[in-house]
Amino acid sequence: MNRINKKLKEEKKLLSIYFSAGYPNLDDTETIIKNLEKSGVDMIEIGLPFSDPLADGPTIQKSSTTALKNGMTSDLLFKQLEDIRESVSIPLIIMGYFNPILQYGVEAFCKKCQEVGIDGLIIPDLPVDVYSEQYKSTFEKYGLINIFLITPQTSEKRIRFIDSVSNGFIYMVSSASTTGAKTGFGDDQKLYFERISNMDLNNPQIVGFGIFNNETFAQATQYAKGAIIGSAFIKHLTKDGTENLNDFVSSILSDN
Amino acid sequence: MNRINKKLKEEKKLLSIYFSAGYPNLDDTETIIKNLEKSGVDMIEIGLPFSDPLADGPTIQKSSTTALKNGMTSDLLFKQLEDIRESVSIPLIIMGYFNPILQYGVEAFCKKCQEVGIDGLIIPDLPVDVYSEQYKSTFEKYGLINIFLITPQTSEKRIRFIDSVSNGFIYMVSSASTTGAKTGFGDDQKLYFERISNMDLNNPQIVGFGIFNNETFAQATQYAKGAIIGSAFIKHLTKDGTENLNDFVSSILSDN
Amino acid sequence: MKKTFNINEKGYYGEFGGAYIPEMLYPNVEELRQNYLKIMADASFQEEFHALLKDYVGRPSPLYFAKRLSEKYNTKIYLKREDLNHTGAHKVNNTIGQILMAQRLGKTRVIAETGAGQHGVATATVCALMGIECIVYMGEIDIARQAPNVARMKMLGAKVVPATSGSKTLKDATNEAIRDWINNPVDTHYIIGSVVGPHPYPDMVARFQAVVSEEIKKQLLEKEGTENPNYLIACVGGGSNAAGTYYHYLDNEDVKIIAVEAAGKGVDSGESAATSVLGKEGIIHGSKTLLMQTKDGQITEPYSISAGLDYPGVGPMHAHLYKTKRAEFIAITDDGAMKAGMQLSKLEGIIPAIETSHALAIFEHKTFEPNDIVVVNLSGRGDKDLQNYIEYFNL
Amino acid sequence: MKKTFNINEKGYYGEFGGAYIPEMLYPNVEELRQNYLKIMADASFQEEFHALLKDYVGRPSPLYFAKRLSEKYNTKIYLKREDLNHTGAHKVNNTIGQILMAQRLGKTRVIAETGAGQHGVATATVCALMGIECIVYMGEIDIARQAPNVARMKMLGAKVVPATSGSKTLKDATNEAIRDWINNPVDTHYIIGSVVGPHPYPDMVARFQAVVSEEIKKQLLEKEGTENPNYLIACVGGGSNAAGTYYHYLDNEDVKIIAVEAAGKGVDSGESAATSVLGKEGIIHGSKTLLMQTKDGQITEPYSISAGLDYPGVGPMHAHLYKTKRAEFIAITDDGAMKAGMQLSKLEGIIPAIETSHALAIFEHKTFEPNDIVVVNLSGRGDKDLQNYIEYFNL
Ligand SMILES: Cc1ncc(COP(=O)(O)O)c(C=O)c1O
Ligand SMILES: Cc1ncc(COP(=O)(O)O)c(C=O)c1O
Repeated sequence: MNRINKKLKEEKKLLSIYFSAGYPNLDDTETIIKNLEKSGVDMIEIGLPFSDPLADGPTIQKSSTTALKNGMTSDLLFKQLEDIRESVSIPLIIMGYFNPILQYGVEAFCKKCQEVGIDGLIIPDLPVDVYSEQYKSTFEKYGLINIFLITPQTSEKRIRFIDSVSNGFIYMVSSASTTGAKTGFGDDQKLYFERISNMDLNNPQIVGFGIFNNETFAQATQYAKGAIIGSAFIKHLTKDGTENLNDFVSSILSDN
Repeated sequence: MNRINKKLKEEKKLLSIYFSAGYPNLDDTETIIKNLEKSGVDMIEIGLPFSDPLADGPTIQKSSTTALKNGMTSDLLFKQLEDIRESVSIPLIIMGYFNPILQYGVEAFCKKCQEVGIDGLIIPDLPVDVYSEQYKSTFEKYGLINIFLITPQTSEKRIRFIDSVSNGFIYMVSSASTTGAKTGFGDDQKLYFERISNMDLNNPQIVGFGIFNNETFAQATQYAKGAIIGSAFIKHLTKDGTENLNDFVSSILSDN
Repeated sequence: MKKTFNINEKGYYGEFGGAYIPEMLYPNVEELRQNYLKIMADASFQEEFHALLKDYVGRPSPLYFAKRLSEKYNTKIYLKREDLNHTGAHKVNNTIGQILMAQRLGKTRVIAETGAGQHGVATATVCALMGIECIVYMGEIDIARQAPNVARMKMLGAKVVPATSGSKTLKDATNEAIRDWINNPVDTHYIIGSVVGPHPYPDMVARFQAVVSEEIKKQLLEKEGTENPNYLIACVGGGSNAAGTYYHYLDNEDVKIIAVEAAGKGVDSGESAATSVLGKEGIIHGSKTLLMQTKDGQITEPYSISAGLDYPGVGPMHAHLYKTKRAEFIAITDDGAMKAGMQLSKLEGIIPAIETSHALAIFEHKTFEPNDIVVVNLSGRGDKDLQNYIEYFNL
Repeated sequence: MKKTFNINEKGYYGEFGGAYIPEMLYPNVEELRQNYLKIMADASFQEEFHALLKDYVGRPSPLYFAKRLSEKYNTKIYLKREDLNHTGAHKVNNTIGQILMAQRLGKTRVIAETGAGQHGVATATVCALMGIECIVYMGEIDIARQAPNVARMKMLGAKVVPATSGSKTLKDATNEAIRDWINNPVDTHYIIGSVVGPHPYPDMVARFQAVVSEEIKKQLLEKEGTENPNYLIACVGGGSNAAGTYYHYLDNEDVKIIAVEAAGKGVDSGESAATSVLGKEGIIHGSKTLLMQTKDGQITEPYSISAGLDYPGVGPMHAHLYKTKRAEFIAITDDGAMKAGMQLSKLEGIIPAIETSHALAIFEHKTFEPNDIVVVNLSGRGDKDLQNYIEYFNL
């Protein structure tokens, strides 16, 4: 059983952390992953940096740009992850835009993911219909779970379709916005969380976008299985570096 | 008999000088006229300055502008000329554009001219047909001779018409150009001078435009009755002031 | 004979017009006078003229119903879109006509004066089109405040010569152009940019611009079922866009005519270009007309924020329309014009030339009936004036 | 089924096109996809669209026979005068269409990206016309090099937001616009300025621009007795003016098609925007197409002297035309373009946009037969580029 599915079965709210590979320094990838696991994080999204990350906000965009300047590439990332499974056991997901993956070759990319022990992919600009028509079998061949997004604007019909194609979790975008754009959740979000929760989907939901402290984490996970933190964590890295990740993680999980 | 006609009967080539009234200083008018007569000049064109002297070149234009800045007006000019006939006997002609005369009132202007002893007018932008239809009788009433221009482009027919309307001399523009624009006469001019001379007109011709030294004066008066100097004299005034006019005049007349 | 506000056979509109020119200009002006009607009447001339207006200039220019502006002022406002002409103003109607005229007169060199630069650009344009040498005189101050148009003229291969005398604006550029013409009496045609100058210029330019009212008649018939608007409105610098707008309606007194002049900082501020109110009869640039002058007959230096209206005279047609009260004359200040220009931009998505903005300001000064059809000549686009707008509004 | 180079029902031109968008954009893009053909087919839409094209934009734009240019190159050159459109380029054909689309979709806020500023101005213009809020994203570098257009957008009431990431040009402005749309998924319509972006944008924009080839057919029939030229030539940034020029001829292979791209300082100089030659298949701004990228799939920062061609991708229609060899692709350097622009100015009195100058440079690179009918889309006027021309030629 894929590590993601196993993790989702645990009786707890899951904390997932996103970071851009190659940021702040080219070789931080392994350190960050290890320290995050040590700090009690449940799942990690490793961002494969892209020149034109149009679904991301300024924080992640900037970290992507720096990572690229530092020299990050798909090849290098796989190299950095070569031995990661010797020390890390939580689910690892690569989150990246479709073009770099397309250039690598979708099958070659999936194969590499399997080799280094990646469990799933999030590709925001690979639409679910193209995926299911063209790439689903390849992903499955290499044991990869592809994760789709839904937003407050996604229709019920479409959510059900996405649910039917998914076999891990659904990435539930908290509000229609690029990452890092909003501060705190309002009534709209809570109604939305509740609405989705009431849909009784096959796949659990993990909330992303707009989670930056223990309060928003708690709100997000009241209805959902877990939550993903991206921008807030990047900001922490920028400010405090790769070492004291424990502080950040426990500040999120405190009171939980 | 009008002083102009009398002068034209003299057995000599006539030197006529143009200057802008009120230049270089507002009150130079009388001094310049007197000194010119003393230096042996035969006739004087007193320029009534105009803001937009479009038939003049840069030198005369500038002297006009200065004169206006100094405060020259039609009224003031007549005032400065009030007693001129007490000391000066050569023909005096006012040369000015039509608009200031129109504003003064054509009849009032002519009357004033007669009162102070002006003998004729040159109004470059008063066309001969408008003159003969509307103003001829007024000019004649006040004993004023109106002087018309011809140029190398003027047709024979039109020259004959102008000749028929004239009763003093014809102002023969040496070349199609604004004043002060050319240096020296070429074959074209000489052919033109000769052509006009051979027309046997009723009115003698005086050449203007482009005369600035004894050589050009001599060339111009080979076929014509006299010549008018404007820009060259203004330049002299600008450089040497109103006193030593004798030097300038005799430099023109030397060798003659 | 039917009463007419148009020119008579002697070259006068009532008492205004004529050709008060130095003899040096006589052969040129006379050659033109004797030939212009004959040449214009020629079928091949008309054909070439109209083909260029259509395929090169982009005529007919639309008659656009300005919905939001009409709503705001509760009347029916149509804009005659001369701003869409090639080079961006009505000026090119005239330069196309005159370059064809120059060719038929065998001229090989063209000169022009320009204020806002629109006429200079329009002249440089047709000279490039025909491969004819082009010299444009432009006041030093105008060169500074209309930089984009100076650049365009250079791109088009014209030589731009600064006029440094007097107020260093349009009047002085005109003086310089006339001087050039005097100095080049044989090979050169002078393309005057408005309905000013000695006869036959005012009439010739008006006839070339008359295509504007010819089109309005057709277009209005199509849109409103009548050829006749209640009002025709145009700004007046020299008066060419106005002359074109009025031309075919001059003798139809059912159609009211409004001419808008530039009041500058106020008609009585001493810094104005409101010629009809402030002017007196006199001679400017070879024409008897109304002009701003001292009581001594010296021509005054006018002022307007718009370089194209910054002229102390007005065409003799307009002097006559003023004198006979056939047209109502209204003066609009810099401020009024700038606001009206900004408003058109915001309401209709059209940035007008500042000259044109004066005409548009009429709606703040006069109330029209809801059913009135009001046609405004949108004489030019505001691209050349962006810097002025930006500075004025601190954008 | 007849062979077609046009889009299929799934939103692809051959293998190019589609909608590779984040889920956040899905509702917006899907709403558009489901409605655009229906809305465009509506008689009242067509009526309003064509009325505005006629009375506001000034269509039809002339098809002008460029006599002196034709003589120089010994062939028959027609220029499709999109430069005479209101706002000065072909871009407005699309924005007029899209603003009507936005209104029918009930949108109250409009965003756009712009490179040269022409699309930004065209968008700001139609938003002013309709009284709709307008935000335009523009690369910081483009803001500096296309200052006149920035000023125009401000005059028109639009907010211009600088894109400061990446190359700070068109690609980054597009990213920012997409981000804005993600953040405003309900009330906002995104007016894309070219035949790029996720389906249905390329098709919708091409259909709005298709009025260009519709008119060429009629005009050529009138002038040459045939609807079909031998060659159609257009510059390609995203590809909208080209798409409009080719549209009704796409499947008529008697008519040869030439697409001109910007070679910048040379195709192999590393400073170029010649997408088809330098590009590989990939995804940019939601569309599968050809784009300039590293072997790692990072999108390259392109370079061209012309802000409107400075885009690393190309519309999927053009990728398909390239791949199938239906069109010949030629890359023109900065220098070649600047010279061709200056030449048109001097020979025909038309100052073209630098984008357009690339298309005009074709005549130095390819010889046509004396009897060939060659139609070039004169996509825009050069007023916005004067400063560049002046500096380049030291005028
Ligand atoms: C756009 C525009 N409108 C009006 C004028 C004023 O000239 P006229 O009164 O001859 O139309 C000018 C002159 O440059 C102009 O550029
Ligand atoms: C005048 C002009 N031509 C061409 C282009 C290139 O765009 P497209 O390829 O979409 O026509 C632009 C873009 O701004 C432009 O302004």
